[in-house]
Parts: sequence; C-alpha cells; structure tokens
Amino acid sequence: MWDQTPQSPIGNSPSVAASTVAVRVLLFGVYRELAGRPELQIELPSGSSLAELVTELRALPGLERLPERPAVARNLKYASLSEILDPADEVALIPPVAGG
Amino acid sequence: MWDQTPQSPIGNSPSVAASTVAVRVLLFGVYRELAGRPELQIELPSGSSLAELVTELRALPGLERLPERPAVARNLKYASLSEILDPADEVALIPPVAGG
Amino acid sequence: MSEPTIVAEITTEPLDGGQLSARLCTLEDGAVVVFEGRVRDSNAGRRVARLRYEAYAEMAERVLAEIASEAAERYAVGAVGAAHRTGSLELGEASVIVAVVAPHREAAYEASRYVIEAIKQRLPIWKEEHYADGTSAWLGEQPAEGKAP
Amino acid sequence: MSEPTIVAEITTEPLDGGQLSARLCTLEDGAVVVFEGRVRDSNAGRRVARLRYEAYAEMAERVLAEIASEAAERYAVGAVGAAHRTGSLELGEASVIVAVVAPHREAAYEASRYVIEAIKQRLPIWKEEHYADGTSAWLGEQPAEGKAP
Repeated sequence: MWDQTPQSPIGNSPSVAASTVAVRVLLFGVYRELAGRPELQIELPSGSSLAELVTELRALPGLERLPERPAVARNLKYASLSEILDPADEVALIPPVAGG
Repeated sequence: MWDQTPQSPIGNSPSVAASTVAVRVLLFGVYRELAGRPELQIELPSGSSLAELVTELRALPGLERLPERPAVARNLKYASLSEILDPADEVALIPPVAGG
Repeated sequence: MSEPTIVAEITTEPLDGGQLSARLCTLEDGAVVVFEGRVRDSNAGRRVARLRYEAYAEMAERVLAEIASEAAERYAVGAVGAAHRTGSLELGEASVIVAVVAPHREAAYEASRYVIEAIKQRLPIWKEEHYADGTSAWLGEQPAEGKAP
Repeated sequence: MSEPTIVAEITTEPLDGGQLSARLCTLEDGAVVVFEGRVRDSNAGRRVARLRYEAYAEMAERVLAEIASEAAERYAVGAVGAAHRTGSLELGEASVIVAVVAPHREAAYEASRYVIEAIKQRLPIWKEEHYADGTSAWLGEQPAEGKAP
C-alpha cells in the first residue's frame, strides 16, 4: 500500500526533512536464510508502521515466504505491528524461537 | 500389660523353646538421648506385637516420654504397631524424621 | 528407553550435585534437574552455627533407593540419583542432593520434586541444630504417631 | 532478605551449572535448583549429529535478564541465574542452564520452572538441527504470528 518514494513535501508532515524514515532490519535463522543476508536497510514514508515495513519486506526476493504477521522486535524489545517507526529504529524479524 | 517374665510352659505356645522372643531395639536422635543409649535388647512373650514392645519400652527409665504410638521399623522397613514380633527381629524407633 | 538407573547413597563425604548428574546422564537425556539442600544460617528465627545429621544408615539407604525407584516408575526419566550426608555439617554445605536426568524437562522436574518431598517425609534421618547461642535441638518435620509416615 | 541477585548471559563458552549456582548461593539460601538443557541424540525420531544456536545476542541478554527478574519478583528467591550458549554444540553439551537459590525449595523449583518455560517462549534464539543423514532444519516451538510471543 506504500511505496518507497518519499512522501510529497506538501504532505501532513510538519518537517520536510522527516518525510522518510530509514530503518535497519535484522534477520535471523530461517528468515536470514530466506533473505540470503543478515541485515537490510529500508527507507519508508514517515509515519509507517511495523506492519507496513513487513509488507515492504515481503515484496523482496526470497522474503515472499515471510509470514504476514511475524514477531518483530524494535530497538531490542518485542513490538506490536501497529507501532509507528521512528528514524534510526533497529527492527528485527523474529522467527519462531527455539531456545532451551 | 505384659511383663518380661517368660510365659508359663503350659501356655498356648506350641513350642516350649519359642515361649519368648528376643528383639534388638535401636534408638535414634531424640529417642536415643531419652534412653541414654543407642540400643537395647528386650525379651517379650512370644506373640507380642510391636505395640506391646513399645509399652515395655515406655516403662524404662527415660523412655516414659516416648510417644504412645511412635513410628517404628522392623528389619529395615516401616512397620505397623499391630505386627507380631519374630525372634531376632531388629526393631528401630523412628523419631520424627528431618532429612533434607 | 532402557531401564532407569538408580543411585542412592548415605555418606559422610561432601556431596557434589554436578558430579552425580554427570554420572547419570546419557545422550538420550535432554534435561537435568539437580536439587541441593544446604545448611542455612538461620531457622525459625534462630541463628544456626552448624548441623549434625544422624541416620539409621542401613535402612536409610534402602528407603532412599525405594524413593528413587518410585520416582523412576512414575515419571519418564533416564536416571534418578539421591544422596544424603550425615555427621557434622558447616553452614553452606550440602546436606542432600537429588539429580534427575530425563529426555524432557517436565518429567525431570516432577521426579526431582517427588524425591525431595518423599525424603522429607520418610527418610530415617534426624537433624540436630546447633545454635549460635550454644544450645541445640532435634528437629522433626512431622508427627511420629502410628505406623509408617 | 536483600534484593535478589540476577545473572543473565548469552555465551559461546561451555556452560557449568554448578559454577553458576556456587556464584549465586548465600548462607540464607537452603535450596538450590539447577536445570540444564542438553543436546540429545534424537528429536522427533531423527538422529541428531549436532546443533547450532543462533541468537539476537544483544536482545537475548536483555530478555534473559527480564525473565530472571520476573522470576525473582514472583517467587521468594535469593538469586536467579540463567545462561544460554550459542554456536555449534556437540551431543551431550549443555545449551542452557538455569540456577535458582532460595531460602526454601518450593520457591526455588517454581522460579526455575518459570525461567525455563519463559526462555522457550520468548528468548530470541534459534536452533538449527544437523542430522546424522547430513540434512539440517531450523526448529521453532511456537507460531510467529502477531506481536510479542
């Protein structure tokens, strides 16, 4: 529903400079293998949610098989997909855990 | 109710030689301290029960404070006070246990 | 799974839970639970200086083996080991250890708990607490009335 | 009782439950429960040759400390320590240890169980099983749908 083009400067954002957010995305385990890499850098329109980030990721080669609603962490904490991304967020996609 | 005198040879016992049973009684912990010794040898009429042994023991100096129905072991196993003594039984009086 | 291994010991030597579990573990066992009971510096509000455990050793080894075997019958475990120390113990020393190894953790925890509860209920061992004030007392955790606890 | 001690570690080094519990134990603590999870030689009917654990290490240390702190808040314990290993593990090696020391055994068992269950539910660590037949698979014990597990 969103694309990666920066939002128009005449959008709702009060600051022109904040019209996109760049987030670092970490991939582990089976997700890392799907992507073929441990880390991505993604730019999204300001105000994008984690759910929207997941939608972007699922459009990338290999990541079509990512679940629609994977577990995610934002800045080292489990996060809800409805949370809005901040600039410089570190997001991690968390495959089913298997510690112990 | 019983005393330590051997039963009369004209009693009910089929064998004269078996008219009494000699049992070894082991004492532990607080019971050992009450008796002032770790072990006693007691002779009782044949057919006596563990309960009757306890009654005898409670007549001994120091052991008046033994409970009326203490836990007992016979030949290394917990036993009911209604069990009848066999010759050469090893009986132990088991104070409240406190392992662990 | 082969027949569970049972170890039961009454000893005056210091106890080592890690060593016991290492002796018991096989490659089929994914879970190890070790319980250790240690001498605390206080009990019921009194300062404890040291403890002395007295056992009916011959019976206690049998009862401990029975308890361990019961746990191995009730739960899907690979091995159950238990050891109780006797004699004088200093603060912080282990008086009892229970080691259970099992394919899965549920059985390991449950068997471990079963063993320590049964030890407290019926192992013929007695504890004399020596207090910081120079007095001492025999402890007993349940009434001794009637037959087998 | 003073504030409970918390230890949480993600490490590539071999784990030692006895060492961890020794670090945690005080003279107030009469009960020690150590859980160890080890690499089994089979899983779901397949022969396992070795395991590899991958962690989001920075987050996993935080989550592990949170889990240990939650256990220390819920149960009357003196200390909770937990460590998870990462990297390649051989059969029989410990992947996780949980050590709880407490004045009394009930709290020690319950806190131990709480920690290992929470680790399995939410510690961001992944396990790749390598089988005797040369294949391998990533394991996951619960669905990854939605938000925080």
